[in-house]
This record gives sequence, C-alpha cells and structure tokens, in this order.
Amino acid sequence: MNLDFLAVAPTIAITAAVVLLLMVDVVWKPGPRWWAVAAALGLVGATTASVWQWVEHRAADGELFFSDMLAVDGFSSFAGMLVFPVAGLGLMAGWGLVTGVGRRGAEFVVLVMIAASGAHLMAASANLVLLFIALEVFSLSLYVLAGFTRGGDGADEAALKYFLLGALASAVFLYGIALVFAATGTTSMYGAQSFLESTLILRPGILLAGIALLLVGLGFKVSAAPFHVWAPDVYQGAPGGVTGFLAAGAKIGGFAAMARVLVVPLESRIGDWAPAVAALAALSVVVGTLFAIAQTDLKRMLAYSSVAHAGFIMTALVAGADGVGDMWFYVATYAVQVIGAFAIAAVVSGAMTGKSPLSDYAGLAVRSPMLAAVMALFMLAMGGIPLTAGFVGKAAVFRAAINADYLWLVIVGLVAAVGGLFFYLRLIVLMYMQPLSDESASAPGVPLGVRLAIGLPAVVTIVFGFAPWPLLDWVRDATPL
Amino acid sequence: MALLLSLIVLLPLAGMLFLFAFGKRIGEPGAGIVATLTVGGSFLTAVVLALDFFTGSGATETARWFEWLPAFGVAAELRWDQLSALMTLVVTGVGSLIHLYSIGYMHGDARFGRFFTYMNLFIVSMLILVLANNFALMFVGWELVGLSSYLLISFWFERDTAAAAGKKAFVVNRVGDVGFIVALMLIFSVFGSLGFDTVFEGARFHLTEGMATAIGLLLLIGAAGKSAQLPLYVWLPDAMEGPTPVSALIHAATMVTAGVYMVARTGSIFELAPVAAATVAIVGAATALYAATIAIAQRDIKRVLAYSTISQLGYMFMGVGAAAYAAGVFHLMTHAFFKALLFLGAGSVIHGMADEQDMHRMGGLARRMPVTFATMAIAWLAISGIPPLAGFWSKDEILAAVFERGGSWKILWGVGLVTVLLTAFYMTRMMWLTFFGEPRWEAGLEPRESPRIMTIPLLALAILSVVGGLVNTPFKLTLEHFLDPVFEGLRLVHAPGGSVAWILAGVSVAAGIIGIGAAIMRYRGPVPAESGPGWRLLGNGYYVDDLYAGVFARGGKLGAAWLAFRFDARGIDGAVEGVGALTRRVGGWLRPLQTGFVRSYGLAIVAGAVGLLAWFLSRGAF
Amino acid sequence: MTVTPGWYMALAAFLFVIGTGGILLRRNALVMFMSVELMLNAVNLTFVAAGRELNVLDGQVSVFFVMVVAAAEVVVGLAIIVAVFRKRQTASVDELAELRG
Amino acid sequence: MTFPILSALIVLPAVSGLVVLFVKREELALPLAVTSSLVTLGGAGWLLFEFETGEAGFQFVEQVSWYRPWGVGWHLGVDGISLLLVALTAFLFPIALLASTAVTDRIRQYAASMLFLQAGIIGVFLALDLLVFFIFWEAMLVPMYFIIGIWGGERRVHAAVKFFIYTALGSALMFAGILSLGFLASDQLGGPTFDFVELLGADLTRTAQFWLFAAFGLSFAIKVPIFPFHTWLPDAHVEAPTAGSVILAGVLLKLGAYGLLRFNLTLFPEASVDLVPVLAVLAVIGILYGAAVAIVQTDIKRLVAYSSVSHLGFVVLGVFSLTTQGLQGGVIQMVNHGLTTGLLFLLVGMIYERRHTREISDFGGLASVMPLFAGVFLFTAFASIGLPGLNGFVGEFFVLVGSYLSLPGYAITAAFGVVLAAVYLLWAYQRMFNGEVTVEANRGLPDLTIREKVILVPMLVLIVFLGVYPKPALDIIEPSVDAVLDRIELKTDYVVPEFGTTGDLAVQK
Amino acid sequence: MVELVLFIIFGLAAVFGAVMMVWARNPVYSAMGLMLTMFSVAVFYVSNSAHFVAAVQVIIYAGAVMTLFLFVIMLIGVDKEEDRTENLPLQRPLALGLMALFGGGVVVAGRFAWTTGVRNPLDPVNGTVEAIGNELFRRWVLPFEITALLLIVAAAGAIALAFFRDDEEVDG
Repeated sequence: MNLDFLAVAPTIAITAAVVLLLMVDVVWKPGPRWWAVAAALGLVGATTASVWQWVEHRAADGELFFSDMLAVDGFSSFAGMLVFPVAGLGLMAGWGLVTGVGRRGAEFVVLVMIAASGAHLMAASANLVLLFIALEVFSLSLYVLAGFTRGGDGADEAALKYFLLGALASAVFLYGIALVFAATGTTSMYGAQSFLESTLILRPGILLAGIALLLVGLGFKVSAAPFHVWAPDVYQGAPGGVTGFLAAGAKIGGFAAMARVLVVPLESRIGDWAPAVAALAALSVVVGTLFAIAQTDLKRMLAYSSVAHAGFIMTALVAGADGVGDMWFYVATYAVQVIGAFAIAAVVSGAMTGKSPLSDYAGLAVRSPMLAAVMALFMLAMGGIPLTAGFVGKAAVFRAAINADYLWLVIVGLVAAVGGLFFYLRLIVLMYMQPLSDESASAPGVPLGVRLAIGLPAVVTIVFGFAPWPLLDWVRDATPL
Repeated sequence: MALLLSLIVLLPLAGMLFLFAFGKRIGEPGAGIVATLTVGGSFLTAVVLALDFFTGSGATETARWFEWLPAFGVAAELRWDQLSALMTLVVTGVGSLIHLYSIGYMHGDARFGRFFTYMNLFIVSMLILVLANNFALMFVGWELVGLSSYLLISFWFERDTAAAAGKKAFVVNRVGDVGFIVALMLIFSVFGSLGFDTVFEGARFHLTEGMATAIGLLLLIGAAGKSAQLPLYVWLPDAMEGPTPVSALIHAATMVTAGVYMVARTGSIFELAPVAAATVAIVGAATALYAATIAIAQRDIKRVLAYSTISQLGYMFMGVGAAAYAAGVFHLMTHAFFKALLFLGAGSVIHGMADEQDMHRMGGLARRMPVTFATMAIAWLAISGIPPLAGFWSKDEILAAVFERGGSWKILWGVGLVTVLLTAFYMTRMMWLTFFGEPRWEAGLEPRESPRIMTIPLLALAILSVVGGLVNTPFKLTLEHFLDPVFEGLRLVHAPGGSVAWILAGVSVAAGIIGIGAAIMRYRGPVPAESGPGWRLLGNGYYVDDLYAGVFARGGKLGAAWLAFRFDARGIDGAVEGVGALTRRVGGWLRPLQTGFVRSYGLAIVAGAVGLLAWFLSRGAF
Repeated sequence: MTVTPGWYMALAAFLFVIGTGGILLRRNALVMFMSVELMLNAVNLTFVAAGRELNVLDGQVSVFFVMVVAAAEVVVGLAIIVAVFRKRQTASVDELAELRG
Repeated sequence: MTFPILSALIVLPAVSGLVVLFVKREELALPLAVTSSLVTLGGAGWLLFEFETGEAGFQFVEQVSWYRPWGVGWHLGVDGISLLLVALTAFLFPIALLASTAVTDRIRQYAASMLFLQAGIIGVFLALDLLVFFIFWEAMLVPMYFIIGIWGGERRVHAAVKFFIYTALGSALMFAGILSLGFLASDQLGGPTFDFVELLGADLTRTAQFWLFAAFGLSFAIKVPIFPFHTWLPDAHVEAPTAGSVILAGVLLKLGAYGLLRFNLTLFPEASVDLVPVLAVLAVIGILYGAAVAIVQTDIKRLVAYSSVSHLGFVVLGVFSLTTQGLQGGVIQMVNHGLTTGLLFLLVGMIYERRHTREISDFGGLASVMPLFAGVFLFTAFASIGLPGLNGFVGEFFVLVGSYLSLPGYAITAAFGVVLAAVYLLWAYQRMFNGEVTVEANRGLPDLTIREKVILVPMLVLIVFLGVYPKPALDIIEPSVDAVLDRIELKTDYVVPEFGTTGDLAVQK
Repeated sequence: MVELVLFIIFGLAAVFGAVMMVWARNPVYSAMGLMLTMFSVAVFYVSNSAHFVAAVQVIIYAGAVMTLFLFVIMLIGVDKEEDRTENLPLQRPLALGLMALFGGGVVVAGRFAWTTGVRNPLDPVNGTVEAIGNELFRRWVLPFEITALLLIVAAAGAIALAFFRDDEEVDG
C-alpha cells in the first residue's frame, strides 16, 4: 500500500488553504483581502503541485496511488494545471460578487476552491466510486454557487433546478457505476479495463446498460443534449460573478471524467460507445446552435452555445484515446474564453444579477471599446474564426474525428459552426453597429482583478490562435495512463 | 519606309493627343487647323509612299511596332499594299477635306476642340483598320472606329436623341462584332494564328469549304453591322443626329465602307466559300433596293442621303460578293467622293437654313447658294450614273461584273438596275425639293452661301466626283491592274468588254435618265402631298426600326426586369435569405420546448437515458 | 427455490424507477428530493447484492460512501429548498419557472 | 537565407495595422495606413522586378515546418499566377485608402481593418499550405465584415452578416475537404500533410477527387461568385463603403477564381476534367445572366456589381477552357477586372460623396456639369466593355478565342456577353451623364479634385498600358498556366487542343 | 426458504413504501413511506450479510437523514397538501411510459446474467465491522479522506444558503 502525499498534493494544498481560510475568518474576521490571500495560496500551491506532477508523470510516466484509487498522469496533472488557474480567474472575475455578499464571501471563495479541487479529482480518480465522490464534491459546490445570491433574480430557481436535476443525473450515474461493478466485479477503472480486455462477456447486457447510464451522468455534467436542459436556466439565473466558473469548471471536470471513463475502463468497448457519443455530439451542436440563435439574453445564449461546444468537444472523443489531446486543447481554450466572456457580462450587467439582456450591449464599442473588442474576440473565437484559439480547437477536434472516419459528424459540426455565427455575429453587430442603448450610461469601471480575468483569456485566445504548437504538444502528453 | 508608314498613323495620333491635352486652350480655329494639318500630312505621306505603286515598282511593306499578342501569333504591325494604300488615300484625302470644312461648320461650338480630337481619333482608328496586318489589329481598328463613331454621333449629348443614337450605333455594331469575333475564333482554331499572311496563304490548304463558308458568313455579319447592311442597317439613319461633317466622313465616305474593305481583304477566304460570297452579293442587292425605296419617301435631307448611302453600300457588297473586288473598291472610292460631297452640301444647306432639315420647308435655294447648288448637282448626276461622271463608271462596272457571272446572278443585275432608276429618282426629288420651285421656308429666314472655308472642300470634291471615275474605265482599267497584286491568285470577275459592255452601260444610263425624268415630271410644279399609306410605310422605313425597338429594346428590357426583380431577387436570393431566415425562425419555434419546468427537464433527461439504454442494449443484450 | 442476487437487483431496478417517477410526477421539491434518496437506496441495494454475488466487499464499501454522499447532498439540498422557501413561501417547483425559453 | 520578402508582404500590413489601431492622434491613422500600403506596393514592385519571368515553378519560396504531427507549415511562394494578383492587391490598397476620406467615424479601426484585410488577401495568394491558406481565407472575412458593417450604407448590417455567413458556409465545406484531403494523402505520403506541393504527389481516387472538388469548388464558387451563388455580392457591394467595394470587386472576388485555378485544377485534375461542362455552363450563364440583370438595375453600384458577375464568368470560362489561351485570359482578366471595376467603384464613390445617392435616376446630364469626371467614367466603361486598346479587351479576347478550342458552343454563346456589356454600361452612362441636367441638385457639382485626379491617373495609365502592351503580363502568366495544363494532361487522358486542327484539310487528308 | 419469505414480505413493503412516497399528497406520509422502504432495504442488507451497512442504513438514513427531512417539512409546513391535478400536458403519460421503458430496459439487460464479473474464489466474505473497517482504512482510505471535502462543502453550503445574519436579511 503506497501512501504518497505528493500524489494528492493539489488536493492537500486546496484543503489546507480552505481550512486555514475558514479558521482565520471565524476567529479574526479579516475580510475579503485575507480571503484573496488564502485563495491565492491554495490555488497557486495546487497549480504548482499539478505542474510538478506534470513534470514527473506526464505521458508514459503516469502512476497509480492509494491502491489504484488515484491516477497521477499527464491527464490528471494537466486537468490540475488547467482547473486551478481557471478557478483563480473565476474568482477574480466574480470578486464583485464576493465583496457584494458580505461575510458570506468567505464561503463563496471556499466553494469555488473546493469545486476546482473536485474537478481535479474527477480527472485523477482511477476508481468509479471515488469518481462519484469527486463528482459530488464538485457538483454540490456548484449547486450552492449557482444560488449564492439567494434573493437575486432567479438565483434560487437556478440553484434548485440545478440541484434536483443534478441529483437525478448523479443517481443515474451511480446506478451506472453499480451496474458496471456488477458486470466487471470491480469499481477500479484499470481493473475493469484489464478485465474487459481479457475476458469476453457472453451476456454483456448489464455492462452495456451500465455504460449507457454512465454516459447519461457524464453527459449531464458537460451539458450535452439532451441532458443540457439545466444549463440555460442555471447560467441565466446564477449570479454573473460565478457563471463563468460554473461553465468552465463544468466543462473541465465533466470532460475529464468522461474521457477517463470512456478511454480507460471502456477502452475495449469503443465500438459500442463511439456511435452513441457521436450521436450526442451531433445532437448537441445542432440543438445548442438552433436554440442559441433565438435568445435575447447573453448568458442564456452563451449557455446554449456551451451546449454546442460540448458537442464539438465530444467530436474529438469519438476518436477514443487518440482524441483526448484534442479534447483537452478545445476544453482548455474554451474554458478561458467562456470565463472571459462571462467576466465581461458581469461587468456590463453586474456580478450580483443573473440576467444579462443583449440590449445592454448595444453600442458597447462606443462606450468601452476595449471591452467590446475583447468580447468580439471571444465571440469570433467561439465561432471558430482562424487566428484565434477557437479555430485551432475546432481544427483539432475535427481532425481527430476525420481520422476516426466520422466525416459526417465533422460536416454536421462545421455547418452548425456556421449557424453559430448567426448569434456570435449578432452580439458583435450590437456592440459595433448599433447606437448606444442609453447615451447617459457611462463606461463601467473595471477593477484590476476583473481586467486580469478578461485580459489573460484574451491573450491566451490570441497567442494559441497564432502559435498553438506548444499547447498542442502538451496536450498530446495529457493522456490517461 | 516603315517609319513613313508609321507616320501615316502617328501624325493624326499625335494631333489627337495634342488636341486632347490642349484642344480647349488653343480653341478656335487653331484646333481645327492642327487637326486638318495632321490629317493632311498623313495624306501627303500616303501619297509619297503610294508613288511606287503607281509606278508599278512598289511591293508590300510592313511596319512592325511591337510584339503584341504572341499567343495569337500577331504583333502590332502595319501592312502597306495597294488595297490599304487606296483606302488610306481615300480616308486621309476625304478626311482632310472634311476636316477643313468642319472648321467652318463647327464654328462657334462650345466643344470645338473636343470635336476635332474625336475626328482625329476616328482617322487614327480607321487607318489602323485599313493598315492592320492581322485580324486582331484590324479588329482593334474595327472597334475604335465604332468608339469614335459613338463619340461623334452623340457629340451633342445634351440632345437625348443624339445620345440614344450614339448608343444605338455602338450596340448594333457590337452585334455585328460578335460575328467578327466568332469568325476570329474559327480562323484561329484553324490556322493557329491571326496574321494575314499565314491565313491568306494557308487558306487554300487548310480550309474546308464548310469552315470557309462559316467564317465567310460570320465575317459578313460583322461587315453588315459596320456597313449598315440588312438587317443591321438601323443605326445609320439615326446616326444623322451627329454633326453633318461626321455623317459625311464616317457614315458616308469611310467607316461604313469598312465592311466592303474587309470582304475584299478576305477575298481568299470567300473564294473558297461560294455560298458565303453569294450571300454577300444577295444581301448587298437586297439592301440596295430596300434602302432606295425608303430613301424615296424621306423628308429629312440627311435621312435621304443616309438611306442612299446604305443603298450604295449595297452595290459595293454586290460587287465584292461577285468577286469583282476591284469594282467594289472602285465604287467605294467614287462613292466616297460624291456622297461626301452630297453630305457636305446638305450640311451647307442646313447651315444656311439655320439647321432646317425638312426639304418640304426648303426650295428655291439654287439662287441663294450657287456654289453649293452647283457642286451638289455634279454629285447628283454622279450618283445617278450619268456619264462621264465618277458614279457612272464604278456603278456600271459592278453591274457589268454581276451580269458577267451569268445564271441567277442576272437577277441581282436586274435588282441593281431597278435600284439605279430609284436612285436617280430620289436624288432628283431631293435636288428639286431643295433647290428649285418656290421658296417654302418660313419668313425672316435669309439663307445665304456658306463661307469659303466650307465651299472650297465642296469644289475639291466636285472635281473628284467628275474625274474620279476616269482612273478605271473600260478603256483603261488602271485601278483594276493597280489592285491586281493584292488579289493575286484569286479567280476574279472582270466586267465584260466589247459590245456587251456598251449595251449594259446604255441600259443603266437609260434607267438613270428615266428615273431623273420621272422625278422632274413629278416635282417641277408645286410639291405634291406625299401622304397616304404607301408614303407612310416607306417614310417609316417599313416600320422595321419600330419592330426592333419593340422586340429587342422593350422586350429585352422586360425580360431582364423579370430576371432581375423576380427570378434573381425573389427566386435565387429569396432562397438564400430564406435559408437564413428559416434557421433563425426554427430557433424561435424550438424555444417553447425549454418550458422552464424542472419536471419536463427531468423528462428530457430520462428520455435521453432511455434512448442511450436502447442503443446500448441493441448492441448485444438480445 | 432460492433468492438469487438477481432478484434483489430486479427489485432495486423497480425501486429506482419508482424513484424516477417521483421526480417526474411530484412538484413538491422535498418529495422529489426524497425520490432521489429512494433511487440512491435502490442503487445501494444493487451494490450489495452484486457484491454478494461476486463475493467482494467493494459493494458494501461503495454503499457506505454513497450514504455519506447522500447525507451531504441532503444538507445542501435542504439548504437550497429552505432558501427558496424563504424567498417564495413555497416548495412547489412548478412555481419556479421564470427562467425558460 | 535571403530576405523573406513574401512574409514581409504579409507581416508589414498586419503589423502596421496594429500600429494604426493604437496610434495616438486619430488624424494620423489614414496617412500611416497609406504609407504602409505604399511600402507594400514597393515590395510588390520589387517582386515584379526580381521575378524570373519564364519560370513555371514557385519563386521566393519560404518554408518552415510548424507542426509535424499535423504536417502543417509556413510555406509561401509566388508564381506567374499569383504574382500579378499580389501586385494588383498591393496596387489597389493605397488607392482605396486614399479614397477613404468619406470615413470620419472610428478612423483608427477603419484603417486597421483595411490593413488587416490586405495582409489576409496577400496571404491567401501566397500561401502554399492548405491550412495556412484556409486560415488567411477565413480570417480575411473579419475585417471585411467590419468594413461593410460599420462604415457601410443603410442596410449594412444585413449585407455584412450575409456576406460573412454565406462565405463562411462555403469555407466550412472546404475546411472539411482540406482536413480529409490531408488525411487521405497521409497514407500515400507517409504522415499527414497540408503542404500543397507535397499533396500534388498524392493520387486520389476519382470519387475522392469528385467530392473534394465539390467541397473546394463550392467555397470558391461562392467567393467568385459563380452564377447561382452570387446574390451576396450586390448587397455587399451596395452597402460597402467605396474602399470596401473597390477591394471587394478588385481583389476579393479574384480569390475564388484563383482558388479554382490553383487548387481544384491541380489537386483534382480528373474531377476538373469531368466537371468542365458543369462549370462552363454556369460560367456562360453567369456571363449572360449577370449582364442581363445589370441592364435594368436602378442603383449604379448594383449595376456594377452584376457586371462583376458577368466578367467573372469570363474568368471561370477561361479557367475551365483548359487551354493556355483560356487560362492566360482568365488570369489577365482577373487583373483587368480588378482595375476597371475597382475604378468604376471609385468613380461611383466620388459621385456618391457629392450627391449621397446611387440611384441612376437621380442623375442626368452630368457630362455638362462635370465633363472631366464624365470622360473618365466613359473611358472606364469602355475599358469594362472590352474595347480594344484598353485592358478589358485582352482578357475577353483570350478567353473567348482560347475557350473556343475546347468549348466551341460555350465560347460562341459567351461572345454575346460583349453586346450586353455595351448595352448596360452605355445605357447607364447615357442616363447619368447625357441629356440636359434634370435634377437641380446636380447643377454646379464640382468636377474632379486634385486628390481624386491623383487617385485616378495611375489606374488610367495602367488600364491603357495593359490594353496596348499586355505582353509583359502575359509572359509572366504563360509558363505557370502551361505547367497547370501539363499536370492535367499528365494525370488524365485529357489532351489540350492544338491550334490549326479543327476543320483542317491538312489533318483530314 | 427463510430468505424467500423475507424477500417477499419486505420486497412488498419496500415497493409499498416507495409507491406511498410517490403517491401521498402530504409530504409527511411520503417521508414515512420512504422510511418504510429504507427499513426493508436494511433487512435485505442483512439477508445479504452486509451487517455494517445495514446498521448504517438504519442509523444514518432512517435516523438522521429522514429526521432532517421531517424537520424541514415541519419548517415549511405540514399542511401543504399537494393536489394531484397535473398541469403539464403529456407529463404523466410520458413519465409513466419512460419509467416502464427504463425499468424494462434494465431488466432486459440483466435477464440472462445480473453479474458477469468473476466471482472471488475465497470463502464467503461477511460485511462485519472489522471487515469493512479493514477495507475502509486500507484500500479505500483516499475516498474516505476525500469525503472530508464533501462535508466541508455541505457545511459551507448550508451556511451560505440557509444561514442569514441579521445584517443581511436582504441581499442579492
């Protein structure tokens, strides 16, 4: 039994920081500044730990720890390197919310950090039960975050819907785990993997049912159609300060879990699940795009677009292990884009409020050109226009799918991507080609933290749009052991 | 040599560029003088060069300017042989006279300088046309004369009619050009080159009769457009909207004869295509008769001349069609003299009558403008084919040649003969209505002779109209022998000699005299009322023009409008916009599915679960 | 005849479906939540039965963890429901349908 | 390592675009942009000067591998086909920028967009890696979208979005095509590659070629635009600001034809030969249809836009005539159309700045008010009609005569386009410039200003030069297009028709 | 034989409880129904020799969790009777149909073999406290520790949502 604390270093860092934060907060009540410090400590620590793990365990050097419970490999450490900074960005973007809810801000910070850690564990767990626990850690935090401004318009509604549906989905997911356990005799992913490779199951009914139910749960997390129904309401209702992290985190954690589950234990069953995943992907891009076109609220529109993006990302997964790297590229770039976009939404419509009507953005280019420019950049990136990371992402996932002979899926995706332009361009039209909604409104002030939360994603989007090579190389090592 | 040859073109070109730049500045009469001098200069150059030919010692010369379109084996190259020499002399000679005349005629016009710029542009284009040594360059000139014709017809562009006429001329010519271009395609596809030498020398080795006929007919279309033959003649009468010197130079003497020149030039092709050649002759004969009938009923003096021009061009086509190229070209030359003279005279009349063109409002001008009357009278007799004036010799030779072909060609000869009679008739009518009888112009108008600068060219042309015919008489076929080297190796048709010649000549002269007599009988008294359906039919040129306007102009516009505003806007673009709109609308339709009720969401999730379950179970649970 | 674990798993499936029904048919947030708990119980039963058949303890251990998760879930869930109730004086989810489209 | 002139041609505008975007004093934006574009023009001139005429292959090649796993790299090169188009681009941009004085709002962004657009376009012409090509191809849309959408006319937004999405839809399929091509080729070439030159080594099945041709072709057809895909063009043209229209007509449309010639013909020769009839039919329809529709337009910009459809039809016909004359004609016609139509749009823009209307009926008798302007307009109109001595003629002549060898019927039908061209342009001229001045507002309109003359003169000169002495341009083009034809002959059983064959006695005997 | 009896009795009880939970209009009854089901399930645990889990089931679930539920029910108000009129069109038929399909699907899946994993050849394992403890603190120590995070989330979440300080009765 090899107990290696370095293997769980990121989790330890977060937990320590969280506990420290709460303790000090309870005793001395130092307020937001301290929260920021603690959060920084925790996230930076966790990130560093992940980087160290990346250096140690990337590519072929992955290892299992805690009697095959935890996998420390390129996959998990990349997820860590991704999710902890994203959580940092999310906090910066939502800092207005943190300071807005008074003393409860401490809990907000704590929940974001734990959620991040949960997402990381989802990527790292090598055991289905541990995966379930991590997923719950992650989800429960998000439920609370979604409804954080209890009184806020629709925040509570968002929280309750998210919670009830999430509970349903995770129950189904758990049932899937149980069935897979029954079918393979183990909850360990790698155990299941070797079992499924070595033995031919004559009556795979239970196994197949298990896979189906697992996909339901995972599909829910990544908001893939038809399990996306929660996303629009939650994104719109949740306070502006947290939606970004909600969206980004869900994609990172959800796809980490999905990729690991599909590629490790179910590797030998790709023939069964690839078509299903392809179908979900196609459905997601189409449904997401069509619904998004008709939206009048930015956050809701982005919610549907995130459904479409879930579809694009799954497009990579039909290629199995070969597509994982491409998936990561897309997830990484999309996550930062979405954080940045929602950060801007929070600036324009407020971090405490849920709704963000498109009319708020009319003439934004005149009022605050920089915000508009960056927003336009994100829109173009999400639309997959070249010289943005969004294009490279699409190129990557489509390349993977084509290599896996899923041309039809690629064509569906590309056409849907064009349809997506309808609403991405709509926002640009509003910002650049329409007069100011109300002349009186002055340009909203943007605190430094938020500037970072908007600027860094913009930089990432451009840099990896022009020179994606390093990231492409890294993600090729970010595959499960 | 090559330099001098180039000089013929470069002089007017220089004049044009100079006038384009400074025409406004130097104004009247400087601009006119410059133009006249340059054209005159190139005339003299041409004379100098042509001397060798007259002495019989000349050989075909070329002047290569630069490699132009290697892909078509053509360079920007001029060709100097007897035919082009003759054309050059006519163009520059008549041209310089008309330039001189214009100085007086355009006196006081706001755009005096611009006018001469265009005139010189025309001379340049025409020279390129006749001097080109390959089809491509010939086509360039061909198009450029169209351009300058367009510019000059609509010179007074404030007048909508003038503008419209210019456009019409260019577009109709363009229709003919399609024929020309397609002909070039065929020629190139056969010879792999558009150079004259390659084509003409290779013709009899490479051309099947079918191909030759096709090319010939296509060339005919082009020629018909430029030379206003049936059915593409409609632009010429309208072209009279332009200043009269323009009508004289372009629409009587030179440009319109380009078609004749082309057919003569490409004789070696037509020789291989008897059908095409015959068609040329038939078209010519038909046009000659047709236009002559119309000319009878015109009241506008210039329109009479216009239709007369069309008719005379028909003669030339008859000639070249009958392979009597020399005869055709001969008539081309004489016609240039007397028709230019007629136009200039008419111009002088119009000038004197303060821009009155309706002959019914003229009369009795003989005394008022003696010079104009005298000179025009000569032209009148010349065109009527009265010996020994120029027209007689050339026209007679064509008719004789056609007759010589025998067989059904004799029908064409008959047509020609009738036309002679008609020609004499309508010309006489014109003369009488204009110069004799009671003055019919409204009071207060004091017509007087035009200034000397306008009458001198009249006199010069009058002299030419008298003696011009003597260069090629049955007694001494100077011109024909002069041109022989050009048509070397072609089976040419020559007018018969001996008694037949005398008989034919007598017949045609008789026809002319009958026509004149009939006209005098009819018009010596008070002007008869020229009304009634017959007159109206002829007066309106058989309503062909209106037919074209209805079918092509109006009909075409309607069709285009349907395409543009129905088919394109509603149909194609409608489909495009429709797809976009539909996509957006579908989004709207779908939205209600997102009811906002948790339990319906639950339903969706469970449904998805069931769906996945179904798929996976189908993979081996049965 | 002896009771095979299969019987239990079939029964569990039945319970699970009833739980689903609770979520789809009831509009009282609390009851819906209870249904979720029912579903979790059904899953637990599956775990245990399967574990017995396979003669391993993993099933039971999993159940233990599921229970812990369920407990935590209950805390959060009830907190949310209370928060909603405080604002709207109702626990009926049908009245929470402002966010739609 | 010689100086990477090609990269410079792309990077310079892009960088100066950034500079302009953040320049302190707004009034400096346009001058800076013009300077940059002039430098680019200089570079292009140097290229023309240094270019080894008579060489078929690519010159000034730059090749840097970017990402082996995908086989994508920075591969630039210029040959006789792209050289002139690059030069044209470099030539038109300073003019377009100088003609942009009407732009008063957000000048920085405007100038920057123009420069980015230039970088994109030049990139498209120079890229020899399909992925890079696509990146430029797609990225180029964005600045154009902004130029139309922000600085355009009344319905600019609709036009901009239509332009963007319609084109993007086309390129979406091309993107799928590019990816599958790279994948298909990877088996034969050992490893995936998007390098154009390497891809030429791949042998694709007939079916594969067919579908790839369709995927590429649709995208290009929309851009050209070939007949049924043309409707975005009039809208875009009408709404775009003057400079936008100039670039759109002058260069952007060429990209499509260029793509067909550069990629479809060479990468999918069999499919090209098979599909010649289809494209020839569409091209001929485009020629006549565009002209016919142009006749009755009431908006002069729309009219010119449809005339573009007609002229580009000639280009496509030339390209798919698969004869050297036809291909040369196609390429030279691209350049000439860029000059004449660009100039027409400039002139329309100038009159629009004076009267703020594009309705033909709002004008009339302008020739007496602004004779010089009228003269230039007429001149350009005749150039566009294809009057010999002006550039328009050369292209049409080559295309018609060249395509007769392989597609006689189509060529003859297409020849009627020259009549219609005369009709719509001269009629429009007549309505706008001839007759008495009908509308009071037109009285006393100022004639060309010095600045406008400065803009116009170089174009007029070029129009005459290319019309009178096109040989230098043709010499540059010929070897490259011959190389394309040789490849087609090599890969398929198609034989480029020789001259002096049709109906030849010598042959029949 | 005994097990069969137990299975039938408590199986019926479990189903009855479940149905009652779904059916009862008063949340309190639903809670009672759920408790009944849980007890029955606990019995099944025992009969599957999962003693420890059974104990936990009774103590935590039936005990703590359900008490918490009842507490909240009381907080919100017992008298909230829910009328059975369904106001979402097609909700009931669709729901019932999907339920049938789902359950049917699982049963179909398992109708040949409910477990396909290889049976552990050692002598039968018993879910005694020692056995489970051994497992928990050896192989499963990491998940066990991770549950700590879960509890923090629960606590923090509860505080964040349900704990109103008097100074911020109205926020958001």
